[in-house]
Parts: sequence; C-alpha cells; structure tokens
Amino acid sequence: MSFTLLIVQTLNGLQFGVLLFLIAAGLTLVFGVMDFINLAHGVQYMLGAYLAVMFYALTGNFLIALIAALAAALLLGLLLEFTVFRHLYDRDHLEQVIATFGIILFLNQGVKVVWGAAPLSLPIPDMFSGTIVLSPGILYPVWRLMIIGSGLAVALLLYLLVSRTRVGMLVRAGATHARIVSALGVDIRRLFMIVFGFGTMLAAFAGVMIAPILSVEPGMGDSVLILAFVVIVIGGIGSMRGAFIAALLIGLVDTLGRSFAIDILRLVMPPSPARTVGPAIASMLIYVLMALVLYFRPAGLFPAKGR
Amino acid sequence: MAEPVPNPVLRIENLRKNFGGLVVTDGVSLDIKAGELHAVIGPNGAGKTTLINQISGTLEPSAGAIYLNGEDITALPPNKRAELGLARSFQITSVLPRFSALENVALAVQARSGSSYQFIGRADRESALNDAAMEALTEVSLDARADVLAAHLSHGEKRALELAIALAMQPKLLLLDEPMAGTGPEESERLIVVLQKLKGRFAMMLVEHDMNAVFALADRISVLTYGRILASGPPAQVRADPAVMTAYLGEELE
Amino acid sequence: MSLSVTALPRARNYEALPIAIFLVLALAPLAASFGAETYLLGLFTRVMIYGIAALALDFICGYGGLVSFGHAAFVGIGAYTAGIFSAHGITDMAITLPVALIVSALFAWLTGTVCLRTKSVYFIMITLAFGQMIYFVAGSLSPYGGDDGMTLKLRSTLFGFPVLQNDRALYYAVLAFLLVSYLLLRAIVSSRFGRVFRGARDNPTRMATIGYDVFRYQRVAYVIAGCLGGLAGFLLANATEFVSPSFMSWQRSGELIIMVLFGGIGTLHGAIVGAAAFLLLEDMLGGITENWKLIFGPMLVLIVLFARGGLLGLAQSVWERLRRG
Amino acid sequence: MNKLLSSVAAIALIGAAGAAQAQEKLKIGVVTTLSGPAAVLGQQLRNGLQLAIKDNGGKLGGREVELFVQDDELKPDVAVSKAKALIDRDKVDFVVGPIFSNILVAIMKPVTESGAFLISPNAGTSNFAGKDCNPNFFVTSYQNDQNHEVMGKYAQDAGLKKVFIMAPNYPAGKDSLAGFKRFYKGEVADEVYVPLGQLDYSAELSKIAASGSDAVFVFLPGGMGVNFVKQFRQAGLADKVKFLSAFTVDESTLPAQKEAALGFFGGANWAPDLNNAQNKKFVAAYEAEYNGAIPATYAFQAYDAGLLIDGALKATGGKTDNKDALRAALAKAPFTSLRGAFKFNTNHYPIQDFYQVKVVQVGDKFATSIDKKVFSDYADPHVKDCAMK
Repeated sequence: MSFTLLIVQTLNGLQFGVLLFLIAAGLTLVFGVMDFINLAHGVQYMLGAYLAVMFYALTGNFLIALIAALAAALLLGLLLEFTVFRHLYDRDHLEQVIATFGIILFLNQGVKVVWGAAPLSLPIPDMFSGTIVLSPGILYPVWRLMIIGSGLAVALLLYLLVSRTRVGMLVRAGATHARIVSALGVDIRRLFMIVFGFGTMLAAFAGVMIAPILSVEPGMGDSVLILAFVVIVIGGIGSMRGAFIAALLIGLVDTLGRSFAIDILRLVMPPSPARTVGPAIASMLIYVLMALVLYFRPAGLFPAKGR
Repeated sequence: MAEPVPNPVLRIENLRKNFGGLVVTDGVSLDIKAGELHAVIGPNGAGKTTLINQISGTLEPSAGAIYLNGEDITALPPNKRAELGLARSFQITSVLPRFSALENVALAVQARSGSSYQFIGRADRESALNDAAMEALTEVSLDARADVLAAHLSHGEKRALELAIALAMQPKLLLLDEPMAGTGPEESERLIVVLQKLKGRFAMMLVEHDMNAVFALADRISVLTYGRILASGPPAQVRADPAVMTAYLGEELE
Repeated sequence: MSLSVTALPRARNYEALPIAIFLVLALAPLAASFGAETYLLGLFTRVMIYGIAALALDFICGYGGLVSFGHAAFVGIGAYTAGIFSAHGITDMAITLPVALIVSALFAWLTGTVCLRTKSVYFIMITLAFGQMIYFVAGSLSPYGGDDGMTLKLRSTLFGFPVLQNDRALYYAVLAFLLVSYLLLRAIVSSRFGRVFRGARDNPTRMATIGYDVFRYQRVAYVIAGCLGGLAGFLLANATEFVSPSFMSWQRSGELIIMVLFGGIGTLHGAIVGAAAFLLLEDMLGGITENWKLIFGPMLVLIVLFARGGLLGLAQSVWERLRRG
Repeated sequence: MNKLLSSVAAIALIGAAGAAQAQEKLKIGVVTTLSGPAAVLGQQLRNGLQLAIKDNGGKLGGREVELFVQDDELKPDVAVSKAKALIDRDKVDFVVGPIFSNILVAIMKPVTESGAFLISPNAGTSNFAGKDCNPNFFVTSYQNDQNHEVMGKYAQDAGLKKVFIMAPNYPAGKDSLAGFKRFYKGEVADEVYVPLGQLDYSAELSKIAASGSDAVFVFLPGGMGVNFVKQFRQAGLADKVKFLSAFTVDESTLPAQKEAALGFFGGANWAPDLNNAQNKKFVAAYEAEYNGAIPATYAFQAYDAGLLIDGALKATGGKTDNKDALRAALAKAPFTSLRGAFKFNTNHYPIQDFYQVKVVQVGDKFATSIDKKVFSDYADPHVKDCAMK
C-alpha cells in the first residue's frame, strides 16, 4: 500500500467520479426540474458510445466522431422525448420507471440487433494514447487524465450556465418550485426540452469519452445508471453541487475500497477469507455509504429547498 | 400582555423559530383557557401557520416551551400530542382523498378506541366506529354526504369534514387554521354557526382572516405581526388598541 | 400526479375475478396433464411463486405507497434459508419455513427502520441499496456456491415425509400458500390496521395529527411484505431445486415492480395476473424470437401510456365500452 | 437479424431433406445465453452446432434434426424452466449447452433425471468431473481448470519468477487460480479476485505495475477481458509484463480487443489454425456462414458436440430409445474431432492435448494461433473421485 499507489488510485477514483458526474448531472437536472425519473438515461450513455464507434469507423477521426455522435445522440434523445417521455411528465414515478425501463429493454436489444452482441471498441486518439510517468516505474494513461480534465471543464461550464444564465436561473427555480416557474409564463415545455436535450448530450459525452477504455457492449448503461442514481440521491435530487460532490465521493470510495479492502481486512483476518470477503465488502461500500447518508440526511447531502 | 391564566389548556412560553437568519416566531407567549375560543389574527406572513405547526408538532421550535394541560409537549411527535387531546385543521385542506367522508372521520374515532394493530375484521363494518363518526358528521351537517369520496367533496364540504375529523378526536384543544379560507359567503356563514355550537365544549385556537367570523366567535384575540404578539385581549379591547389600528386592523375595518 | 380516485369502487368484478383466477390455477394441472405436464406445472408453479412475491409488493406499494426496489432481497433470503438448511441436511419445513420467515421479518424490521425514514425516490433508492448489499453477501457465501449458487439435494419435507417431492403436490402446496397469502392480505387491507396503513399513503401528516405513529404502522406492513417475499423465496428454492444470488439482483426487484404495475396496482389479484402475464410472455415471446425484448419493451411503454391501471384496468375499460355498446 | 435468417434457412434446408425420408425427426435442445453481454458466446455455441448439422446435410446419425434453441438469459431459474420445457414439451433426446457453469449446475438435475443426455460444449465444473459425475452427462470441451493449468505449466517451464494472478470472485474464478497454481511454483505477487462483471481495472493495473511482476495471469471472460486487455495496453504494461490468460483473449473478444491483444498468450485445447483438413474446412465454412466471424472454442466444441451425437447415433442405427446402448456409444466418442485426438475418460470428460496459443493478426482480423503444445493426452485429476468406471 505504497504512497504512489494511493495517488494513482486517487486519480483513478477521480476519473470514475468525473464520469459518474457527467451522467448524474443530466439525470439530476431532468429529475429535479421535470420530476421525471428517466431510467433510460443510461441507454443514452450507451448510445453515445455506439454512435462514436460507428462514426469513427466511417470517418477515422475521433473529434468528428465525437461531434457527430453527440449530435446524433441529441436527435435520438429528442425523438424519444417527443414520442414517449413528454407523455410521462405528469404521471407518477412508478409509471415513469416502468415505461423508461421498457425503453431500456428495447434499446439494449436494438443495439444488439444493429451492431451485434460482440463488444466493440474505439481507439484512443493518437495524440492522447501515451502514458505519463508519475514517479519512476508508475505510469498513468494520458486518456484518463483527459477524462478528468474534460469532466471538470464540463462541471465548471455547468456551474456557469446554471448560475449565470437565464435558462440556468429557470432551471434552479424549476428544481425547487416547478409550479411557480410555469406560472411565470415561461414556456415550460421548451425549458424541459432544453434540459432534457442537454442531459442527453452529457450522458452521450460520457459514453464517448469512456469508450476507448471500456468495451462498448449492449447493456453497458445499466450498471452505470444505478450508480448515477446512487450519486444523485446521495447528493440530493436536483442539486448540481450535490451531484458533483457525491459523484467524486462515490468514485473515490468505490475505487479505493476495491483496491485496499483486502489489504485492510488482512490486518484483521487470514489472507484467504480476506480475499473472499474483501471484494464483497468493496462492492457493498457505496451502498452502505448511501444508506448511511440517507439515514442521517433523508433528503441527501444538499436537499433542494421546498421539495 | 394579558394576565397569566390559572391552569390553561394551552400555554406557550417564549416560543421562537427561525429558518436560517429569518425569524418567523419571535418570543411568542400565549394562554388558552378551558372552553375559550382564542383567535390569532395578523397579516399574511405574520407567522400564524408556523405557530400552529409548532403547537401541533409538525414543525420543531428553535426555542421555548409548549404545555398542554400542564404537560410539556415541546418535544413530542404529532401523534403523541394527538393522543393527549390536541386536534387541528389545516389551512390547505388536508383530508384523505381516497377515503369516504365517513371513513375519514372513522379513522379519527379508531385512533381513540382500541388498538389499531388488528389485522383481520373489516374496519369499515365496525358499527361503534361508524356511529361515532356519523355523529361527528351530523354535527357539521355532512351526514348526507357520508359515503362520498373525500376527493369528490366541494371545498366547503372538505373544510367541514376537517372539522368533523377534529371533533371525532374529542379534543381538549382544537387548532383551526383558517377554516373559512376559500369558502363562499354562504358556506362561511354555515361554518360560523357550527363553530358557535361547538364553542365552550373544548378550547379552540382560531387563526382566521375573515374578521366577521373572528369577532363573532372569539372570546379573546391576539394580534401577531412579524412573529411577535402585538396585542392580546377581549375583542373590544383589541379593536380599540391604537397600535393594532395602525399596524393592521385599521384599514380593514373601515 | 393525479390520484386515481375513480379506480376505487369496482365491487362487482372485485369478487368474480379473483375467484376466476384461483379456479383457473386450481384446474390448470388437469389441462397440463394432456401434454408437457412437468413443464407446464413448473411454469405455473413459478407464476404462483412470483405471484406471492408480487402480492406482497403490491400490498406495500399499491396500498401503502412504499415503492420498494429491493423486494427481491426477501425472495433471496427465503431461498437461501431453504438452501443453506438443505446443504446441512435439514429439510423439514416445520423448521426451515418458520426460520425463513423469521429471518425475512428480521431483515425487514432492521432495514425498514432505516428505509422508512425517507420518502418517495429516496425510499426507492435506499431499498435498492439494502437489496444490493444482501446480493453481494449471497455472492460471497463460497461454502454455499458463491456466485454460482447451489443445487438443493432434496425438496423440503414435512415431519419427515417428502410431501413436495411430486411436482403436482408442490403445485398445489404453492397454490395453497398463494391463496392463504391473498386472503390474508385482503383481510389486512380492509382491517383496522390496513385502513391506517392506507391512510398513511394518502396523507401521512393528517394521519399523524389524528394520532397515528405512521412510521410504526408502515414498518409492520413492511415486515409483513418481507415475510411473504421470504415465503416466495422458500418456495422458489423448492421449485427450481436451486438457489442463486441472481434471485435477488436489482433486475429481479425491477421485474417484481413491473409485474405489480402490469396487472394493475393496488388490487392484489392484479399482482397475480401481472406475474402470470410477465412470466408467460417472457416464455412465449422468448420462443418466438431471441429478440423478444424488442417486443416486450415497447409493450411496457404502451401499457403505461394507454392502459392506466394495468391489464386489469385495460380489461375493465374494454368491458365497460362493450357493455355500453 | 442475419442469425434469425440463417436459422430459418437451416430449418428450410432440413425441411427439404426431410421430404425424402419419413423417419421421425431427432430432437435436440440447446440451452445457451443469447441475451446480455455474454450473448456473443452463446451465439457461437448455437452457430457451431447449427453448422455441424448443416455440414451433415441437415441430419445427425441419419436422422433429420429439429433444433430447439432456448435463451437461458444467464438466470439459473429461467434456465431450469426452459430446460424442463425442452424435456417435457419438446421431448428432446439431447440437450446441448450451456456456456456458463452456474447454468450447468442448475439444469443438470432436471435434464439428466429425465433420461435425456446433456452434452456440454463449454462448461465443465470439477464437481461433475469428480464426485457428482453423471452417466448422462458428456463434455466436449474440458474440465474448467485445465486451460488455467496449461498457463501454470507454461509459466513454470518458462521460469517466470513472479506472477500476478487475477480472476473474478466466483467459483470458476477460484478454480482458475487454483488450477494455475497447481503447476506454477514460483512467487505469486498477489492473488486478486474482482467482482464478476467489473469493467474498470485501473485499481488492479496500478497494483500490477507496482508489484514488479514478470507476468500476469488472468481469467477474465467476455467483456471483462476486453476492458482489461485494452486498459493493460493503455497503461503501458504490455511491453514490460508478459500477458498469460485463459478465456480472455479468444475469437469472441478479439474483434473488440484488436491490436491491443497482439502477442498475448492464452491456454486452449484448440485454435482456428490447428493444422488438419477437417478443421480448416470448419473454420472456412464458419467464416462464410456467419459474416466473416472467426470461430472461437465455443463454436468448435459445439460443432464437436454435433459430431458426437452424429457418431453415436450411427452406432445405434439412429435409435435413441435404448439409453444404455446410446450411452455406451457416446462414451466411445465415435467421431473425428476437429482437434484431432480425442477420447472420453470414465467421467465423460475429454482426454486431449492442450496448447499455449498466441494472438496474431490474420489479414485485417485477429485470431489465436497455436504456439506450443503444453500437455499431451491430458486428463483432469478429478476423475479419481468419480464412481463411474
């Protein structure tokens, strides 16, 4: 458990956290402003990755693939919003869950029919494909640093958008007092579309950025979706700041837990049971964290007021 | 301020509530005698509902104490206060929409008669519960609408239903949070008659904007502004109080 | 978020439908004996077992407004109790079933104490959290097969007699458990307790000011639902002669919610219809094409968009339209 | 979609051949994983068996074949239900499958107790090789530990000093590392179990880098392997640390791993370039039939399962009603395996050669290639616990 290893793992946790934030940001916006539970949000992440693979195969240029994938994901997202989601906004949460779960089943299978069941991959753009030396013998992939950097940049951009622009003001107001916002004569439907489209793009962006690291396969959004929900619930629904802090917290706890749980358990038990129990405990950590947070703060770390 | 009353049903001592920097209840002290109807009036935002919420226990005060029949209830949850004889109506109608009017009231009766941890036997066929509930509905002239779902009642009927629920609890103190709000003149008139009939049976605290109702019903009036009690006393005295005149009542009474 | 108040008084088919459902279930083995008996019996046994779990979920969800996203955890606990006992050679259900129920109840009591402090979506997520925890615990039980699960050597016995060994006997035992669960929940729903529990969904603040400690009532209901989930798991282990952590994955919890909504939430018998519809569709569509989810997914969307109140609601509105001509 | 079409085509073909002969069709059930990320393995299994039937003119053992394919969804209880459907509704004589050990454990009882034969073209757990061996159960693949043992033997023979080993935290994962350590006697830098389905290996990669190992040995099937291989390469470890594996780099994952896996090693009982005429024909036919995809071991073992059924039925004259005769015929393994020498041990698990294979580029595709034979006529050690003689 050397110090360099701790630093590397912290970076890894940060990278994972930033990725979660990109997904959770859209989720918490849509949930907070529209009171809409969109389970299909994870599918948007998957679509982003698949579209990037497709456009990369067509153009051979990562940047073009990224932009095209974002545009296509936005179009698909808006298409879904138009055909299905907008009819669900005034339904209760349970119905939203079921309908969007149906969308997940459909799109997971659809992706398999279109692109096949085999995992696909997207290469890292050449200029970012190397590693940098953190300390002698310890390398760190540049692309992971890129993910951290771009994620933090998006977080900053979101902060400025939400705190400095009119749409951002409406979004903040909408997260706490949706009825008042609609009473102000704001075209709530248009606001919803903007928010939804934006959330979709963020998820797709996360999918594109992670595609060079993870395999692109049907169902890749499912586990991420659950984690994103954990993030927004810990952070407090509708709170961008909460989502950011909770995402980093989950990323760090999960990564550090996985790498050090066994070592810590070895201090108190023999290595063999530690190896068996360790991974189970490591997998459980984030859920334990969520249960603890909700026990002491039943509406998350940064509860939106008036909710 | 008014003299301390011996053995009041409700005594509030120096109650204080702040949300962050905003002080909503600012050192309120108040007594309600047995059988008395005590009205609390004041402009919007004076902290009247906040006060009621603290008394009924849905909101925790920042400082001060609340006594019901001499017992300190400041830290008790709402259901315990209800068991001790505290009933309330809500400013925004608060009934059980999926239950019939009769069942709404029967639930209140049930809370006071025997255990509710009975898992078999149809509750809606227990005549003891239904009879008592019907009695309360009759008192508020809602007996004809007993089988209608609460969600389908008119606004005035829902306000009456709230009153019936409170009655069925056989309270020692009833908190009424703007019972006339949103009702038409005719329905208000009817509610005033009902309340007049009930007066004296138990202590009541009435928060109300409708000054006709307040002056027709109240034994004493306290005026609340910015979370403080500005004046307190019999209606005639409050009406004559120059501070009240300028601060609040003046314009409205003229 | 409007309240579906209108869905309440449907007294007429309230009685006819459950009777029809149980009649069909009671007679199904006769029909099955004309072909593919073990398979059909097995399939319907599974339907009824998931029916019990879905019933329990409908009870807390449809009547109490407590949407649990971790209900499969109880199914898993029941199944693992049966499995672990069986691994140690104890199969008598006079011992194992009560233990399964008690363990489920304890888990429900403990987690309910934490979960019920939260509301709405937070409740959904915290129940998920506990479901995931117990899922990972089961996966780490390496003496009992770990992630692979394990085969039960024997089905449960009663006082030494192998009463469930025969598929048909198992079928009718499960049917009996389903009937008892259904009748029990129906009784509870309309009892004093059930009325308080239902009231707590409509307006918890009002219930508190009338004098009810809402939390305690909800926790008791949660324990009841947990016990029935455990019962379903116990039976599932016997029916498949196998236990596995996958019984309690979050996907399974999600499927239980779908079953409840599919049939028609807040009706109890709707949960049984939903379980049947879900499992039979899965089986049939799976037989038509391996891409059956391409059909099933949109079906869920359509049900939500156009058939409020699930299949029962749909059937009812079609029936009423026909009657009016 | 093309798969659906091809299965329709296969059925049509069977139908055309069927007109000539009125003998009752041979019913074979398939239990395989066709949904979720692991579907790619399940499809290989199904494709391999279908190809074997097609290459035999739609017949096995002289009888037309009717194939019933069931998706187990990787859920054990669903698998049990579908297996019962095959036995009971469809009256199959053989069940071929599954991919995963946990599904095998679940369906063993319902299938074999009914008298049908279960032929596993992949999963081969140690309990069914040993104390729980079953007369109606045959394995055309291997005992699960063996590919790991190949790598352990290789690491030992190559004189590797320090190896970092890793597998998912489930029974097959534990068997895997135990198998490796059975032959590798050098220092184990660390033994790591990750949760099944883990996608990001950043934590483990840092540990590998910090451990100063000569080599890693991993067992990370499916998508796990795709991710690990890519991240291993990205972390810059590929040039410093030798990559040994089982079920981690094969033709089902290489289309996604591509260059990232070049030069990586695996242990296997077969590779597409195994040099015999029958195998070459099979690989070419598979590529032609399934959109140019190179078959992986799952496909070849399923193809062999088809050949096994064919050979045994020829020996019984196409009859399946005498189970004992059929069992005896199956046990003789009366067919020429694509891997060459093949026979069943008394526990009905194969005795066969094992190889170290290496990832190479073939045109614009990637495949494993035989590098070195590690074991000859190798049998699993669990057979001593099996009561069958």
